[in-house]
Amino acid sequence: MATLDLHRISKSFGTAKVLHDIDLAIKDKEFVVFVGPSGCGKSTLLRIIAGLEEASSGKVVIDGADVSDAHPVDRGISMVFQSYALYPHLTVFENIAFPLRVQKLAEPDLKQRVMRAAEILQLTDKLKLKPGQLSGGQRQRVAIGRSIVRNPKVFLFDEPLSNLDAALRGDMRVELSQLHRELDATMVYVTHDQVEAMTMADRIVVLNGGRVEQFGTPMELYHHPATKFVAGFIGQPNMNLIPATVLGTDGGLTVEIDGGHRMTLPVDSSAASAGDKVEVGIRPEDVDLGDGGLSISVRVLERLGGVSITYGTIGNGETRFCASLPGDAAVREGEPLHLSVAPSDCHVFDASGRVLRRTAAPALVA
Amino acid sequence: MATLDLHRISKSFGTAKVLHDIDLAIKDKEFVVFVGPSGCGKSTLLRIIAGLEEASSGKVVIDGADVSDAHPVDRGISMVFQSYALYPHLTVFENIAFPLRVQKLAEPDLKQRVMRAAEILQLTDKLKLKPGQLSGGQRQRVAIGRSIVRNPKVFLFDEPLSNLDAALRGDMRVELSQLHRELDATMVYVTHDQVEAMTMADRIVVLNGGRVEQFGTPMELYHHPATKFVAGFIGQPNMNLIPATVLGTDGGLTVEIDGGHRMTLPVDSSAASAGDKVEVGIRPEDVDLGDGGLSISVRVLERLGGVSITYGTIGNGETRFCASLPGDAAVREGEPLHLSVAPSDCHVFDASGRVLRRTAAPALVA
Amino acid sequence: MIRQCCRWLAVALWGLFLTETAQAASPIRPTETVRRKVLPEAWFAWLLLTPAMVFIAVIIAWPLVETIRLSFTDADLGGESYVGVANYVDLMESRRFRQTVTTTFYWMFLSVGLKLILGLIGACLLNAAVPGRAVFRMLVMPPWVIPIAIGVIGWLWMYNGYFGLLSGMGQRIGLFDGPYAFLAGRTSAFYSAVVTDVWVGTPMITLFFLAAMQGVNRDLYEAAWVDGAGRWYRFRRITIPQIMPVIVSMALLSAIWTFNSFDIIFILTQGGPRGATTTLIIDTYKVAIGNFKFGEGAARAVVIVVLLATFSALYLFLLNKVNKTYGVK
Amino acid sequence: ESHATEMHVIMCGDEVFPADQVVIDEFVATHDGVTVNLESVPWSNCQDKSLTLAAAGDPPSLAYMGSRTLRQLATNDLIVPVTFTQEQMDAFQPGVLKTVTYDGQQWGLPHAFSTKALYLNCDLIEAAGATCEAPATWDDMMALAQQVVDNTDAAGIGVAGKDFDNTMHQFLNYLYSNGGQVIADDGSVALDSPETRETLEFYASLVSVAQEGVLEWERDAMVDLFNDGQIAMYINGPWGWGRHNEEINQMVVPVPAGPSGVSGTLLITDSIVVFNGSGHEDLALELASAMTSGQAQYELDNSWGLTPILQYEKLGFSDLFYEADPAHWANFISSIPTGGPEPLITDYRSLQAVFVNMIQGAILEEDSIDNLVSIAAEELADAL
Amino acid sequence: MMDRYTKLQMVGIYIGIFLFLSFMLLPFVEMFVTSLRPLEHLRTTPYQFWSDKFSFDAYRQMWETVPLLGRYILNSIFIASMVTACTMLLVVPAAYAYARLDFPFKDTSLGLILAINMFSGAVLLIPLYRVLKALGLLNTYWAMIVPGIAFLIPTGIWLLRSYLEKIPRELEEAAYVDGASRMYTLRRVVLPLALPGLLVVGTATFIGAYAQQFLFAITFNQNRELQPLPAGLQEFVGRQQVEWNQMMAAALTGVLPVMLIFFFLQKYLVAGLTAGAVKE
Ligand SMILES: Nc1ncnc2c1ncn2[C@@H]1O[C@H](COP(=O)(O)OP(=O)(O)OP(=O)(O)O)[C@@H](O)[C@H]1O
Ligand SMILES: Nc1ncnc2c1ncn2[C@@H]1O[C@H](COP(=O)(O)OP(=O)(O)OP(=O)(O)O)[C@@H](O)[C@H]1O
Ligand SMILES: [Mg+2]
Ligand SMILES: [Mg+2]
Repeated sequence: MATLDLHRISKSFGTAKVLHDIDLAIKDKEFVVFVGPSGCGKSTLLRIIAGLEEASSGKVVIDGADVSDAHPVDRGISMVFQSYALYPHLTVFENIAFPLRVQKLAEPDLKQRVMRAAEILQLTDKLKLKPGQLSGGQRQRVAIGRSIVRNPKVFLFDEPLSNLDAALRGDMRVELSQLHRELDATMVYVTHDQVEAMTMADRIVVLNGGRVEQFGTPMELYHHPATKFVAGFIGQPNMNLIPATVLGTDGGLTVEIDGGHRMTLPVDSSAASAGDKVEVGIRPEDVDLGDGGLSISVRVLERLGGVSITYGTIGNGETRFCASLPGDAAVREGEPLHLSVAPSDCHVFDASGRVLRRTAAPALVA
Repeated sequence: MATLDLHRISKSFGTAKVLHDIDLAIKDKEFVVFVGPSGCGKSTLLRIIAGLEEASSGKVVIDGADVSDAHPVDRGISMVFQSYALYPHLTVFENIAFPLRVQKLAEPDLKQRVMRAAEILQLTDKLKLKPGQLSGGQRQRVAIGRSIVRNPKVFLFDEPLSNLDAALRGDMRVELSQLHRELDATMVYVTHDQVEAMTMADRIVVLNGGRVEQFGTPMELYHHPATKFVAGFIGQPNMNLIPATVLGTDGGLTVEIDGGHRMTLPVDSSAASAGDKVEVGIRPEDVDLGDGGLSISVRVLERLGGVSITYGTIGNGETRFCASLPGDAAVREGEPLHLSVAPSDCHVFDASGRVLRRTAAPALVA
Repeated sequence: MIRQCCRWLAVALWGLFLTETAQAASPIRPTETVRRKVLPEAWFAWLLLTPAMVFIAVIIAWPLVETIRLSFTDADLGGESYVGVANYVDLMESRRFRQTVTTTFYWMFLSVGLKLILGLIGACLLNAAVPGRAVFRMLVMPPWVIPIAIGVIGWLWMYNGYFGLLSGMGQRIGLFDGPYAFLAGRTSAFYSAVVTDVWVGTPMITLFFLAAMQGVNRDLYEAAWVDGAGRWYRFRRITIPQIMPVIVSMALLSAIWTFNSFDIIFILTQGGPRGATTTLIIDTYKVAIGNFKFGEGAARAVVIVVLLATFSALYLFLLNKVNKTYGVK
Repeated sequence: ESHATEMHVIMCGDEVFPADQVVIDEFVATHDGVTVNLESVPWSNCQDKSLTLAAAGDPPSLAYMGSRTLRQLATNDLIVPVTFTQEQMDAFQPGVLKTVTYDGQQWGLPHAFSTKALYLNCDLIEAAGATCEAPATWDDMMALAQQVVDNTDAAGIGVAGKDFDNTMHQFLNYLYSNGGQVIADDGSVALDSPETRETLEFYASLVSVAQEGVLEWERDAMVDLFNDGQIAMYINGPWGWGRHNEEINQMVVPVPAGPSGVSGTLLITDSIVVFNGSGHEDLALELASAMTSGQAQYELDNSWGLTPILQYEKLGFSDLFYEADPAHWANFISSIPTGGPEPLITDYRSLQAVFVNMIQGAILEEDSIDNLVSIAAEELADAL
Repeated sequence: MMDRYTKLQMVGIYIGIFLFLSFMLLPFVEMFVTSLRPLEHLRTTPYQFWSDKFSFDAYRQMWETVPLLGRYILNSIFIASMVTACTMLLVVPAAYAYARLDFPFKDTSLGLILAINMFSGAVLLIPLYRVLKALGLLNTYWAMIVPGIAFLIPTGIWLLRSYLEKIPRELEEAAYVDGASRMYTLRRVVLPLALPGLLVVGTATFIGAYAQQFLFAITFNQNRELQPLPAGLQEFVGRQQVEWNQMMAAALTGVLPVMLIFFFLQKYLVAGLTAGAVKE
């Protein structure tokens, strides 16, 4: 049972303000991921929650209690560091037992709890080894072991997978998701990897420049990005953004995109007026082969087997455009390519980068 | 103009033999990628080509001339190191000019060639900076600049992108491909990242344990992996490998896979006989929703937006199975899932790991 | 790192005022110095520092202050009375003292220069990938790890004109036509002391340079080699610039140590003949401890500290300037 | 005194002389509650040690050390003066008391006495074609040395030039043999004289017939040169005889006379001083007197082979050790009346520095003899 | 292949190394040869490097000539060890503070400490003498240990600091999150991890302490029994004649144990110096 609330958290380092009035309400047993570009303040926010860093202003509330001034151990949190922060001179057993030793727990009790954690994490046969003798994934599990052994109410993870190679990262992602289900605990997870965010999170916090851009489920972010920033950040390859001019606002939004093609898009056009400059966002995976008015000159083609990614430009040749096509699509580098997109798949962002709400959005799958 | 041939190259460090009789013929202007797991000997092979390391036996032939004993500079090769090996105390200009200074080139000539390289690489306005003041991508370009300024016949790259973050890596991939086209030079590129290999290579050399597993175009490797190793290595998520027993060899290969489903697969069954143990390989992206006899229990579901990846097990619950489904597929974790696959999309590997040639393989797109 | 340390030396000299500028001059990585405060750190830090600080205060700071005070007195065995700057005036007027200062700087520059050059050569040789280098590296250590005084006694014996090895060998190969007493002549005694000081100081410098050379990224050499650069070219264009920070800081530290080097001269020549090898430190010792003229000795000690501080500051200042000119970070 | 007193006695030298040990043992035995902490300290740092202990307020009760330190100790009030009876004074060899007298008072009890003479290696001299006999004058000595240099591989004479006390001593032997003075009877510096100039010039000229690297040598190290047949002559104390190779056909003669004087010698004593502030100065004085009194002193001189410090015959002693070999001892005793003391200077270290500076300057020809002597005289006056 | 040398280069390198090491080792060879010769042979000309009858007599006689020799050797090692131990006790907490903690006057105080390098003991001898006297330490082991410590603290702090800085901060934060106190962290996490660094700094300190025993010994200690080897060797000189062969024998015997230890530690030392030296 643990809810975690942040009330108007701000943080400055010297004169540099890196967090601006962050408000968040994280529910019990939720898996929340903080995501955002490097330097946006993810780690800082997590460290404030942990109590490693003091907020310049604002409150951290866990289970209704204001813990802003409490020692980490009194907050009932535990933390897994990016580097795992395993003690190289201690065995796996001692690493996991460390928090209990600090508490001066009696030996039998301690042993039993370490063994239990080791079982959950399938580390039972590694207990005598030193961290240096473990693989990356095993080390990560030891780090988790050290954090679960104390039965914290909230788990914090700071980019725990960023040191692993791609294959292992995939496996660990799966394991972490399973662990979350087994432990039934509240987890806060920092990453700058959108795949991790999308695959693991119940809800995602997108941070940018110390502010929350959007807080929602992965599918909300994917289908209803609140800002251009979120739209560009979520989804791989990135969403294409094509400058366009508003022609009309009746029955949706009629625009003319760079290159001359006109489309009427089913979005809330109430705030727009003709002549406005907007940007139309199209995900690479939403386009299809076929003459739908988008004509691309292909610069580079990447064939990944199942899909082929083409990179090229649209319109006057200045706007980049990327399309994800079937693996065997008959495309050649240097040749023009004709594509189509369904208007209901398009996103529109106004000049300030805020989205115009899509009125014909796809149903959300939980 | 440069072809590069390796004749029975072997290399031992002390008693450890890390390369076994490597034979390769690389054509002029070809972009060849060496790929393989860590420690398979990629770097060693590249360094032998460069002349940084001496082969224990075998010959390196460039443009028909045996250069096995030649000094690197006399081989007409240049190399970009994983760490870039930029001289931190020299400016970008001096870094690029270094090889020319070694040659004692006259100042005006030198300047002109450096400027030319800088232009190609869009470094003209950075020439006065030190490497420490550059971003990762810019550093990489300086390293390339240093290698192109000498007009080598063959370019060698040792994991030049592995120090960059994912986004930049994508960009640099595209830039390198373009550079290859512009320079029209023979390039040999080492990586352990299969995406890099697939997207950049004209042909790929898959190395494993110091031996060449397969040498072919990306699509050849994807559609016609010669061995289970190649099949597993190329393609993301990895190909599923399901144990199966041969039932019959008429009109293809009839097998019963774990879980009881029977299929007849269009592969060359001449060497197989009933009762053999084989493995059927199915790529995650080749399966579709629908009851085609594959029934999966889903453990974890990752929704990436455009696609959803499900991880689960097939048959008796011991064989893992991964499927890549449409983004909005109605799948839930913990529920069973029914999938189908076209027999022509299946790969079959015999007990030694070698493929049974597919007779109904898809057309190869160059 | 070392350069930073040297900068602190300068900072210490010119006080807090310079601290600001020095910090401004050296961009601090945000994660290192301006670090968050987890605990009330200051008190804990001072708790940890107190033992060392108290120690230094009693054994060094207080004596230093006392030295300065004494330098304005005529303290000797009998007692002391305030004499103002008389001691300093005497020093300024003494031709012999000016001679001593000149000797000291000549001694320092010559000896440090030789140590750096020899150290560099030695480090290169020991860094060469030849069989046996592990043993060779071991064999440079002895002069460094034994008490200085003991090594110097060995040299003292070797310098003996009649019975010493150098004179004997010199005669054998026809260099001298009779016994050559190294420590008897003004010039030869001075250079003999320099040689011994170089002998004592070179191993450590060699090992520091060696360590620095091993820290140079091998890729840089390979890249240069692929581009056709020969050994000498690589040494000049890569090794030297790469280990420059270590060279620079060793030069300063070694200069300070050499300036203050006592045992070698004291045992070899006691500063003679006729003051040829009398450096400031020897002079100070002889006056203060030998002749019990504490006041005059203290004045000399203060001059040493002032000269060294000025030298260090000047060195760092010039270094900074050169670095700026050449844009070295 | 009946309550326990611990006396701290410092004896400079490598070991405690048995003769002294006997006296001390007896002293302890006859004085209830008195113990003696006897320490022998090598000469190299012995005097410094006593001085620093005293200056630091923790003086030894008494110390046996070079008399040249007395004036410094006395002016700083670190030691107590000694009063001799007229009888005692008369018993000393002439000149001995001068070495401990400053400001009209005696500050130490002379305990060891040495005079110097010239040693000849007759083998070498004869090999050079000369007859082995005492050179009467400097010129004779010079000629003899030159002959040795010309006709053998060896040097004519050993000359000390190192920054060391006995370089000064060697020089003073010549100075006193040339009628020179360092301190006049009125206590002023009398170094600046034609005699000194003559002596210095001669000393420097000796270098041409001396061993290589004069500046590297001190007297005791020249014993090795003498033994190795590298020098034909040099000046040393009576103890030199026993330290020379037995194979060498050696001969001792008085220091030759200079043009302006008669053969003389340097009179050096080491004395026992009683420190001020130990709390038992009287007791210390008593012990010191016991150690330097007739019989005990005789034992010491005899056992060590020193120049007799007292005129033992006057004290009624017979069977004197130096009368057993009068030919040898005469060289050391006969010159006593014409000898001069080691000067007493407050800053006794400066004394050595001044002389060495002057001598080395002359040897290295860095300045004119005239200048060197004047400078030395001035510096000496400063250090007085 | 880059490191391959031609025969000529190889010869050149070996000649260079030979010359360099000859310079470094010549005094030791000469000391050894001297120690093997009877005294009379030492004092003969012309000089003979390798002709006399060698014997190890000096190694026997030296114990009689200087009865306290064994003590001097042990004193040397004891003083250096004590200096090292005390220095480490003072340096470890201080270095930790400078490596990790933030406090007012951090840079200034560190600068001041490092400036101590500029004074040698000789400069401060007079007042130091009075301090030691006031503390009642004159003529005790402490008279040689205490000043030694003070002058080695700066280098110690500077070297160790760079080691401690390399211990990932996250390790300490992890311990902190787990509820460990600062001291517990220092004891259980930081120090065990800094062990290699402690070894290097300790060794360097020992070398420093061992190398510089002469001045303090001759100035602050008059007690024969406590003298370290360099001062004790003076006794071979103090005699009427210098027993060169025995002095050399004593010198070599005295430093041998320590030298052997350093041969074994050499590898760590070179690697360890890099840590302090190379990091800009
Ligand atoms: N101790 C500090 N002192 C000064 N600035 C700091 C400090 N720690 C962090 N910052 C700054 O605060 C901002 C946020 O840093 P933070 O580490 O939270 O970023 P992040 O989102 O975790 O980035 P990354 O993905 O690279 O880890 C950055 O601009 C950083 O430079
Ligand atoms: N100098 C060497 N001495 C001994 N073994 C070596 C040396 N260099 C490489 N090896 C061994 O040779 C094998 C191949 O090394 P190589 O560096 O070529 O691998 P790689 O394929 O480049 O791996 P990675 O992807 O990790 O760079 C490895 O097992 C390695 O340990
Ligand atoms: Mg972070
Ligand atoms: Mg590699």
